[in-house]
Amino acid sequence: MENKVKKPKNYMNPYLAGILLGMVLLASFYLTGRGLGASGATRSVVVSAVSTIAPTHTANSAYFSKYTKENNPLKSWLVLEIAGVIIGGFISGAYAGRLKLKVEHSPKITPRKRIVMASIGGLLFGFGSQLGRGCTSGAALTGMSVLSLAGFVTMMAIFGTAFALAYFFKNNWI
Amino acid sequence: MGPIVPLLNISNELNLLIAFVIGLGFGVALEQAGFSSSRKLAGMFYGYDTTVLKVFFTASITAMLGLIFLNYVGLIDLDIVYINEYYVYSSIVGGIIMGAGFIIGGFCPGTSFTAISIGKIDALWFILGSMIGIFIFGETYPLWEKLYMSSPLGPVKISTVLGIRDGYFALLLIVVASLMFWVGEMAEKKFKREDITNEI
Amino acid sequence: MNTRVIICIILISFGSIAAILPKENTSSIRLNADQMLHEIRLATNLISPDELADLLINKDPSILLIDVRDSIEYGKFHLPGAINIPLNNLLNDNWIPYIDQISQNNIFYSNGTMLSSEAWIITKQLGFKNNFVLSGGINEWFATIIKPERPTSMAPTEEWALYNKRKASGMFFTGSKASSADEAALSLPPVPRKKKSRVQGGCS
Amino acid sequence: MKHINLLALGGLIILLAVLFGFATLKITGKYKFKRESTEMLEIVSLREHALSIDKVKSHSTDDEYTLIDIRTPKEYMIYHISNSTNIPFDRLLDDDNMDFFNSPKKKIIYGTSSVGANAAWMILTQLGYDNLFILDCDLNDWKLYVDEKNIFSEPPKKNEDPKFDYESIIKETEG
Repeated sequence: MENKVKKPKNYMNPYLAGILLGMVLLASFYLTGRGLGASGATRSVVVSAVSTIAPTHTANSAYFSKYTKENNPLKSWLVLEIAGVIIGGFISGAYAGRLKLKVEHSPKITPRKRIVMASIGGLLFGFGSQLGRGCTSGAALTGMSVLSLAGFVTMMAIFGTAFALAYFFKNNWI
Repeated sequence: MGPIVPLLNISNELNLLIAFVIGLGFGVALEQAGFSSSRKLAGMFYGYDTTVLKVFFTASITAMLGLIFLNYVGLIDLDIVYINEYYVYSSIVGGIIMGAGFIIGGFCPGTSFTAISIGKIDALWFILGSMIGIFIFGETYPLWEKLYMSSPLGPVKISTVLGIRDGYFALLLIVVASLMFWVGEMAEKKFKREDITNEI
Repeated sequence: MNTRVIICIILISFGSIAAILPKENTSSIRLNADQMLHEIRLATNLISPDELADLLINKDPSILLIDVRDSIEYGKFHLPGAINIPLNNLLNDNWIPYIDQISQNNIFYSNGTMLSSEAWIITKQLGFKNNFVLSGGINEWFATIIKPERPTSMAPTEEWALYNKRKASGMFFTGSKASSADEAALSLPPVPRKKKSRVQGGCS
Repeated sequence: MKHINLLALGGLIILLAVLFGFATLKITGKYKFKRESTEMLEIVSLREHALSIDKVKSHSTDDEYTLIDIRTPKEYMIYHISNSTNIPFDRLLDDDNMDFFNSPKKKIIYGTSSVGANAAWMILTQLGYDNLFILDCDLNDWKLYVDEKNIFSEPPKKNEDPKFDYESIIKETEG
């Protein structure tokens, strides 16, 4: 009865993973001259959805019209990159045996509360990433590697606030 | 002579293919680092797992050193490489909102896609939430337009602001990062959470 | 020796190497010293007064004469159709479109060839295209075109042919038509050279 | 897991080392321009570097200045200004010549024509070298004026001095 659940491999050494991520980022700079990104892809999805539902509305909305210039917002660099991220993550998860449909939450809270927290966090992050012109990978990580002041300021703001509010959401995590 | 795509004006389709391949590498690196688990991500703020700190700073330092050496060798033209424009207030306020979203939601956009790829449902809700957030920003944009556009300083580099050479700043950052790594590992011992680490 | 210590040592060593790398070279300059030396030795940028006379006589529209002397000397005398860019504000913003373009051929000139060749060297380094120098400057222009020496009577026929040709072109430049050419030069708006601009990126 | 980690780490370091090794190998353009074009324009507009024949004549005796002949060794052999050193224009960027230009002594460059000397002066000044001057006349004029001392009543003009009265000649032929 071979149903012993194979224990998933543990994670790669963080420093090594960091160097790997650094190499990917460097390759992106060398090949395309731009770094990594993520929130831009989500925005492209939102823009394409909004413009299919209400094209006139998006045409004259100050913010969205900026991103509907090229015909199909989904055919953008970041959307393809995020498609790669999803498949890359899947491959790595499969290799390490971590593929499992679940809601990861601290034992102290119910999965429902975790989902509510995740969506609120997502809402804040989506809004903040548009205002800050990039998320942790787009503005902070990429920005820091090209020594841009915006990168450092955004990184410090993100991590600083997260540390500051950590106490209030303690029971969500520990 | 990099960057390849703009200088050799490669076709858009090939550029998108490159984007996909880079995304593959990005996804593998993030998942292998363990960024697909929100509790590992949040570990940094509670001390029991400072992976985020280690991976994040090692990655940006590796890329920074890579760019400096490639530039010295003349293999890359840094005038063409994208440098984020700095809009003082929107970077700070945006960062604060993102920080709150990070500690509440447990993900950032990049890691949420990695998490959803291995089956994390909460990451799915995070992404839905972020779509709504972007939609809200788009709709209420006129309210924030002034803040969004205020005090643009252009693609200013931190090394020029500090008046030192890129190489000096890289060394400075590495020393600071090494200290943070050391403190991080100390924190991991102090705030050890056996129950969480075996679970993730 | 856990991996943290190894990684920190490696990064610090590479960081210190990065720190001692010399200052990034002057980014705007495209040619280095060897290439510049080579370009000067080739001297493909020199145009003789005879060649210039032919170009001006058959009204080649792609030519723009640029006088690099100061405005006083330009006021006293300048070649027909020439515009005045004094050498010390050669790189001013309003003149850049004229000297950094691909649609016309600029010919720098001054009394001699010193100022004009200095202007040419600076534009050549910055990667600007189609700039030339009138070799000998106005002095040479006068010595050959405006007041050509009469060859000795026994001189071979080619010398006489050259002398007559120069005498004729001399007449062209001293007749009443000389002044009308001034306005024509400025009418052509130069086509700017396409420079590599910064890639758009990030999430904005 | 530990073993693979270190192995992969070693591989990455070797990659970085190779990249950097390639960096130091890149010797093309060893001597890099240190002065920006705008700075060169300022220096050039001062017109202090072009010395007239008389000035160079007076300097050629005092040992604070050295004369540099940038013509080919053959031309130098046939005729050269007394106690000048020969650095051909093609060999300007050789290492020993570069060290020579590093010396604090004031140096006057001359060639067959002042324009050639001026080009060498431009490159050397942009490479960051200082106290460099040029002899602003053709070597032929120097030979006649200084060595044979007969032809010219007054010293030959600098390259940029007008040799004709342009205005009057034009008016006279037009009239």
